[in-house]
Amino acid sequence: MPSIVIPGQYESLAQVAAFIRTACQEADLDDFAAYQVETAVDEACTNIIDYAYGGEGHGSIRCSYHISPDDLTITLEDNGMPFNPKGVKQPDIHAPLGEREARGLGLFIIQQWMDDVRFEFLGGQNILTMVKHLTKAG
Amino acid sequence: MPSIVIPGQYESLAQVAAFIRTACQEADLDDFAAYQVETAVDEACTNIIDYAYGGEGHGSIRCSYHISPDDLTITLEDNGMPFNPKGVKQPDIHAPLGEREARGLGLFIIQQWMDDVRFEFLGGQNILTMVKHLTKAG
Amino acid sequence: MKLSPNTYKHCDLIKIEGRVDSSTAPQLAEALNTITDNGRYRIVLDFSKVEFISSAGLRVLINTQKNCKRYNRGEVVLAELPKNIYAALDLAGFTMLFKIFDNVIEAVASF
Amino acid sequence: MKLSPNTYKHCDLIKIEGRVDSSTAPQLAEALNTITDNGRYRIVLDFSKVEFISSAGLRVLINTQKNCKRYNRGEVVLAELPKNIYAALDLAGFTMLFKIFDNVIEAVASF
Ligand SMILES: Nc1ncnc2c1ncn2[C@@H]1O[C@H](COP(=O)(O)OP(=O)(O)O)[C@@H](O)[C@H]1O
Ligand SMILES: Nc1ncnc2c1ncn2[C@@H]1O[C@H](COP(=O)(O)OP(=O)(O)O)[C@@H](O)[C@H]1O
Repeated sequence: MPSIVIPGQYESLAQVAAFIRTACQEADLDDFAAYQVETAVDEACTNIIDYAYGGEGHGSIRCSYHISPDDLTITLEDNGMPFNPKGVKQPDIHAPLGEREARGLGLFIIQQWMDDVRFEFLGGQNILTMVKHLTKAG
Repeated sequence: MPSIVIPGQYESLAQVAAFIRTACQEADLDDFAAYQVETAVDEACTNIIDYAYGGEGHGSIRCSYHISPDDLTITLEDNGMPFNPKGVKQPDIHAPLGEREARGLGLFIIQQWMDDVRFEFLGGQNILTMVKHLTKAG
Repeated sequence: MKLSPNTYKHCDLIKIEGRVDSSTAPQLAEALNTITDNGRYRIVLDFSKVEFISSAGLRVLINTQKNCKRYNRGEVVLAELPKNIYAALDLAGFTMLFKIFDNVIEAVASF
Repeated sequence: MKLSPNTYKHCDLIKIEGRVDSSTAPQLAEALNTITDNGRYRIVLDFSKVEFISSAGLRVLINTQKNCKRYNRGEVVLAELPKNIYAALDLAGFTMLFKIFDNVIEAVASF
């Protein structure tokens, strides 16, 4: 299972993105599907840095992927505070500008653009599993 | 000596231009020198149509070229009224806009951009000979 | 990310190149604040060379749009959105909140 | 020659493609007259795709410039001149008579 470990800093996001693009190429995802996965991983890593670790420079993130005939599965692991997404409310993307929240889009994008998203806390680690189906063209 | 004959109409100018570009390529002129020759020939043909023939549709123009080791020579022949460029006055290209003439640039461009320009009237024909030196690069 | 700002008579233009993520979005915010701090609120963002935008970038856009539209003093408009970037903005509902132009010339000329 | 005109808030833009010679210059003159007949005298000419211009084209430019600058009501500006075209304009002394911009955006934004 190919993986990289990055320090919990924003400047590492470009490196994760490059790693994920390789994964998407191996999985033969089309350009837009690959963009969706890249975005979801970027959002998830940003949240780990911001919330699990409470800011930059407090821990690392392991990112790995697995390709099966049907799926590309991305796993992110961190040692920060446990996270349960249940309580998080959805953004109102139809709100007019004045009532529009600037925050709260990250989780929404992850959920919309990945086919399956699972948050677990196991052995003192947050394990985020995100699955993209490999729908064959045609 | 490669040559073409075109009817004295403006819509033939693009065809002469293509013929001249071939000549310039054969003579190995650089892009700008070729542009200068193309322009001079266009101006000269326009003048033949306008003045030697007094308008479109009154005669034809023969255009031919010769390449020597030192020169590309273009010859234009027409059967229109004899032309003597002596009396034509130079345009004032430094005049401010208000005093600037809209006409009178064609002959000037021909004289500036070709290295040698000769108007002759021989055997009832105007023969315009324009020479571009082939300065070797370097 | 690279930013190339230009100030024109009726608007400001920033050409954005590369990735707009949590690492680079603060620079974009700063460039936009420099413009609005000068009392200028009509802004064109040229997205033609943007490769990626995350919610950190979207946040900057929405905050700037709120600031610019206040008192009807201006607005942020977007030009030449690559397909993937458009999809992200559309998912987030931003295509309702920003005028979008096919080319930068039309966007600049709209002010 | 192909002409693509656009009317904007503060100016008109014509993108010219191909050859401007005695055969095609009248079309350019017509397109420019259509604009000035509408009482609009701020005009940007996009030369990026112009392959050739003869004195017939230069004549159209100078006549339009005279018309537009009358009563200080506007002017013709030129954008994205290819090298050869610039040389022709320069030879004719036109670089003193027209503002020249590196890109169309700057030219449009100058009005
Ligand atoms: N990995 C995480 N650990 C802890 N809290 C998280 C995590 N991811 C998201 N959250 C919580 O969910 C909320 C929404 O997250 P998100 O949609 O990414 O938007 P934003 O980060 O802009 O607030 C966050 O404000 C935070 O409270
Ligand atoms: N082939 C020609 N035959 C007769 N007269 C010519 C010819 N070429 C040029 N002329 C004369 O020289 C003048 C200047 O020509 P030119 O510099 O090409 O400018 P324009 O055609 O704009 O007047 C013309 O107005 C015309 O009187």
